Amino acid sequence: MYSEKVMDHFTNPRNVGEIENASGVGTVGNAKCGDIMRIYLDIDDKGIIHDCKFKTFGCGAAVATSSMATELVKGKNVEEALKVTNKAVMEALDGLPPVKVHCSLLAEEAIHAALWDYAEKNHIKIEGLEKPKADIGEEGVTETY
Amino acid sequence: MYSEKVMDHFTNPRNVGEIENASGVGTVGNAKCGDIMRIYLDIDDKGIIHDCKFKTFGCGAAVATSSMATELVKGKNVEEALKVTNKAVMEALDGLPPVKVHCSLLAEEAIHAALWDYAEKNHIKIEGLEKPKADIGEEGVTETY
Amino acid sequence: MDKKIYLDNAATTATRPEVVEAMLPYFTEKFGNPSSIYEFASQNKKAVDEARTIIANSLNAEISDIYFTAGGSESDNWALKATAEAYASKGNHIITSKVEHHAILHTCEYLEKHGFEVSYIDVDENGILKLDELKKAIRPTTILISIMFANNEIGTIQPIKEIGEIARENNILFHTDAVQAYGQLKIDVNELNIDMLSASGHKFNGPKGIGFLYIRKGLKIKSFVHGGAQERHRRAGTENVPGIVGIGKAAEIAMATLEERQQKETALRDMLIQRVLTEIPYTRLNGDRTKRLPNNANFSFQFIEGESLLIMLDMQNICASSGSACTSGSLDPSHVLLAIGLPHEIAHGSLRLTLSHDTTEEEINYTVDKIKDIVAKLRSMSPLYEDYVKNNQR
Amino acid sequence: MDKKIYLDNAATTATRPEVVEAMLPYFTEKFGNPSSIYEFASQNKKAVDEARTIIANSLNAEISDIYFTAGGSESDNWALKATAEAYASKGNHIITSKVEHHAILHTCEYLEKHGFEVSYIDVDENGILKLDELKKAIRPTTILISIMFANNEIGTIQPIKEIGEIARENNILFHTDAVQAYGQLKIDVNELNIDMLSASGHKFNGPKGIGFLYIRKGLKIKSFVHGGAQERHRRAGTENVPGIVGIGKAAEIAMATLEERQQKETALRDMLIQRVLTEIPYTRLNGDRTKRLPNNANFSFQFIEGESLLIMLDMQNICASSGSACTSGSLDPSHVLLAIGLPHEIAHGSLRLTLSHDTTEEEINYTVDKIKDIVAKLRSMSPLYEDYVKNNQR
Ligand SMILES: Cc1ncc(COP(=O)(O)O)c(C=O)c1O
Ligand SMILES: Cc1ncc(COP(=O)(O)O)c(C=O)c1O
Repeated sequence: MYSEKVMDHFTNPRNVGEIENASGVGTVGNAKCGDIMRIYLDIDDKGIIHDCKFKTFGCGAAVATSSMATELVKGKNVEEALKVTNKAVMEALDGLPPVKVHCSLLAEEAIHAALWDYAEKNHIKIEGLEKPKADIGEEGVTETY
Repeated sequence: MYSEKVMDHFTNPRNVGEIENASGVGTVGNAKCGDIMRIYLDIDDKGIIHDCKFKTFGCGAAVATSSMATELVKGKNVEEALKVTNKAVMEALDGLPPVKVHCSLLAEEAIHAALWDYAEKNHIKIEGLEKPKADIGEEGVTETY
Repeated sequence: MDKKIYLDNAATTATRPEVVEAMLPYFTEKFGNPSSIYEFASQNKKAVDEARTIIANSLNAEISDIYFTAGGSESDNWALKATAEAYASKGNHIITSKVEHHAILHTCEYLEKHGFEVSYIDVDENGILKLDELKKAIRPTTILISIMFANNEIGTIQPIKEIGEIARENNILFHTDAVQAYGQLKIDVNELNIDMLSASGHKFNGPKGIGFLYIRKGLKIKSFVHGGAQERHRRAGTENVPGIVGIGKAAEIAMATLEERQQKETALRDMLIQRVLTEIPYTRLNGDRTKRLPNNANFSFQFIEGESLLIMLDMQNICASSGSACTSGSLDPSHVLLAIGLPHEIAHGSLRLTLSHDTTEEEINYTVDKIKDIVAKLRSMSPLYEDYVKNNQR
Repeated sequence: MDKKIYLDNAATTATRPEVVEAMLPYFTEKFGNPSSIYEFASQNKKAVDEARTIIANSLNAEISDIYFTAGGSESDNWALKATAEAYASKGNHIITSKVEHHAILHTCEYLEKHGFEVSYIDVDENGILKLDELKKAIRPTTILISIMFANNEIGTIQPIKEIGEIARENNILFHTDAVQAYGQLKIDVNELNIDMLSASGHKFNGPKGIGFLYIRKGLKIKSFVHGGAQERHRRAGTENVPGIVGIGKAAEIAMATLEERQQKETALRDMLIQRVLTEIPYTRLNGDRTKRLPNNANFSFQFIEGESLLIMLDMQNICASSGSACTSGSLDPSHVLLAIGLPHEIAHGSLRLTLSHDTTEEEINYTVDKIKDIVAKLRSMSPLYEDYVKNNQR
């Protein structure tokens, strides 16, 4: 059901873990849907994403998209990271089954949430970044995924 | 589906044929139902059924019951022949499938019709014999079998 | 002849050894439930998809428009009942023919008890649908035309293309019961404007208990069997994987051998028809002489009754039928033979012989010889024959 | 382990080699249509009757009360829809439970769209039907109670005898979906007051695509599949002879080995439950501890999600399930786990292991070892676990 790339990122996920005192942390999804993603960003003064880690509660696709998303944003600056869309994640994983597309949306959302947290902490505004739609608390909102 | 006795009487039917100038002939059933039986009786002055022949258009059970019925009445007198019921025919054949019970009724009826014909020709009345319910002409009447 | 001569292939066929072989691994080894997530089961999902692809290709249909069922009867029930339900708001009128299989006729009767109206169109003396009557029967409320592709008793092939055109012109759905035709005739659902098509595995050397319904994309037809999400949510129940693999293999072989079988069987059938009609008097062929299934011959022998004929043939090791297998044992003569205008006593004396790719010339000749003997014997016992002879002597 | 460990016997089972062997002659040799008149086919009729007899005896039922179908889903659909239709004049109310299989639930939803009212009775935290609620739900218009014999996900066995008594006292028909129970538990339809019972061959080492419905004599239930006169006019379609012979053989073996299998599987199951509950923290057993199918274990592992667990088990050659196979791939957690009161995130982290007579202690131990590793790995990746640990450190 999953591509080889998905299986690789699921069984050997890159960047699993936490970052202490992260520049930004974003958690999206909710337990009702069975997917929760948390992304930690370590962003240096130049706005470069130095390090990126994740923790995910969810299916194989949720883990794989988290893993791929962290790989894709690592080393990028904030503006570039913002352009890592769910499509980019899916393509990098050689596709996802239709019922799992929402996982890639969740990954995009998780990055945005972490960037939003970073922006808030640093009292800056990131062009084109909107307040993330959902996190654990906001039950029901992500259910349209 | 049929007992060995039925198969025997179907494949080697006894008394097939016609009797020229028979004492009595009875034809019952109709083509719509798929069964027509004709029985010829040769009855001597003492009222003994000297010979008996049949012709039947119908299924295996129809042929077998005709054959058995002729065997059963042969040698009997008219009163005894009247007592050859469909049950007697069925028992002598070791039974019939439920959907074929009407064939044995038809055989009983055919004997009665032949006896009636004999009675009419000789202007006598046979105790207990009623006018047979049906023959080829009376379409529809035998359909309740 | 010591060997059995099986001439009842319209009732059911022998499953081909290659088909059984293809099925076997799916019983004991690759037995997983295709809906399961693990690798072990996903190979079964693939096998199911492969069978679906073979069948779709054989009909020039979309792969996702093939739905597996338990056989022809379920397919027919599904097509009719689900269409009735889905399109009830459009209308309550269904058109079918007088010569359909009971799976269609009894389902129509069921629908009639539930507020639907059904027109049963007549056929001509060869069993061909009267197209002008069909056209006349169409109402604004007509939601479905269901006409069989070829008849199971007399083998007549219907003018499906014309019926499909009439249906399309009038914007009415068209279902065809192709249980007898699939595997014997080339069918293109697009060319013929067919919206739904029923078929059954055991009629073309596949296994029993498996069939399919083709449903053209876009139709609102819902489930007939509700439950799990199998068959794109449209037919619940754990997939019969060995059966599906088997029907796929049977379809593959049927398509690969179609023309060769048609030629061979048509030649033997014509020889059979020729001999019977010339050598046995008071005999008629039922069904159209040319627009008929390559493997079907159906005769009426005057003055005799079909069951006795069948039993006597059976005693010569010849398997034949007097109509559809399901109704043998019943007292009514075939509704198909009555519909083509046969009187009851002639309808009762009918015999259906249906060939397979395995049938030989020797078997046919032996069979004709036996039929001759048996018909003569039964006629000598028949009061109808006696009357006929006497009347003609006068 | 090199060999595959199959612990998903509630999804489907391997067909027993003896069953396949019994079926084989009926594909290529004894392939006749049982409705045919000739000797060659009558042996198939006999084979069908033998299978029917075996199954009737296994349930202490009348032989003529067993009707073959294409599987559990068809049996469930038939029982519910035909009862609804036949008894509509008596009432329009049906009672079932919240934990039924989708073949029941979706059929009930269908009936609700067609004028029927359905009460879905709650279960307690172990999945056992609340009998007092059942009693309260009964109305003068109640025509049917349909409660599954044992649950396919959590293995809980329902108080069928009590339900049967309630049904009888109130003069209401009682159907039970015994698809998971038949072949695992002794069932006596008379003792238990069961009026209709569904079963499916592939759940007890028989073939797929064949099942049966028991219908007590005297019920007015009509056909679900209309057409030919098969199955005493109640289920049309050429009999799936190999399938019927197969389900008969499987039933015969299941009954002969019932107690031995119960003992063996219960012992292994209890070992499995024991090890998992003691060795893996934050884990619960779903379903009743004792009133459960001998082969069923169902766990929830807090903080992790079921699909990842399944895939990782698959990579260790272990076949397991997170609920009913039909719903995997769906985003909703199991309706059964929600019905026993699990919160969503815990319901998502569930695992069903279902044993067979072939399951070994070694396989169970290996599986538990792997589950331990995988659960630990997934928890180390889980934000929920992270939060839990942090909250407890404070
Ligand atoms: C309890 C229950 N009922 C019904 C069914 C449906 O059976 P089948 O898939 O054989 O149609 C199943 C299995 O899928 C089941 O577990
Ligand atoms: C024309 C036709 N339709 C439907 C059927 C029913 O098919 P099945 O018996 O496989 O359900 C048959 C055969 O019996 C048939 O000949």
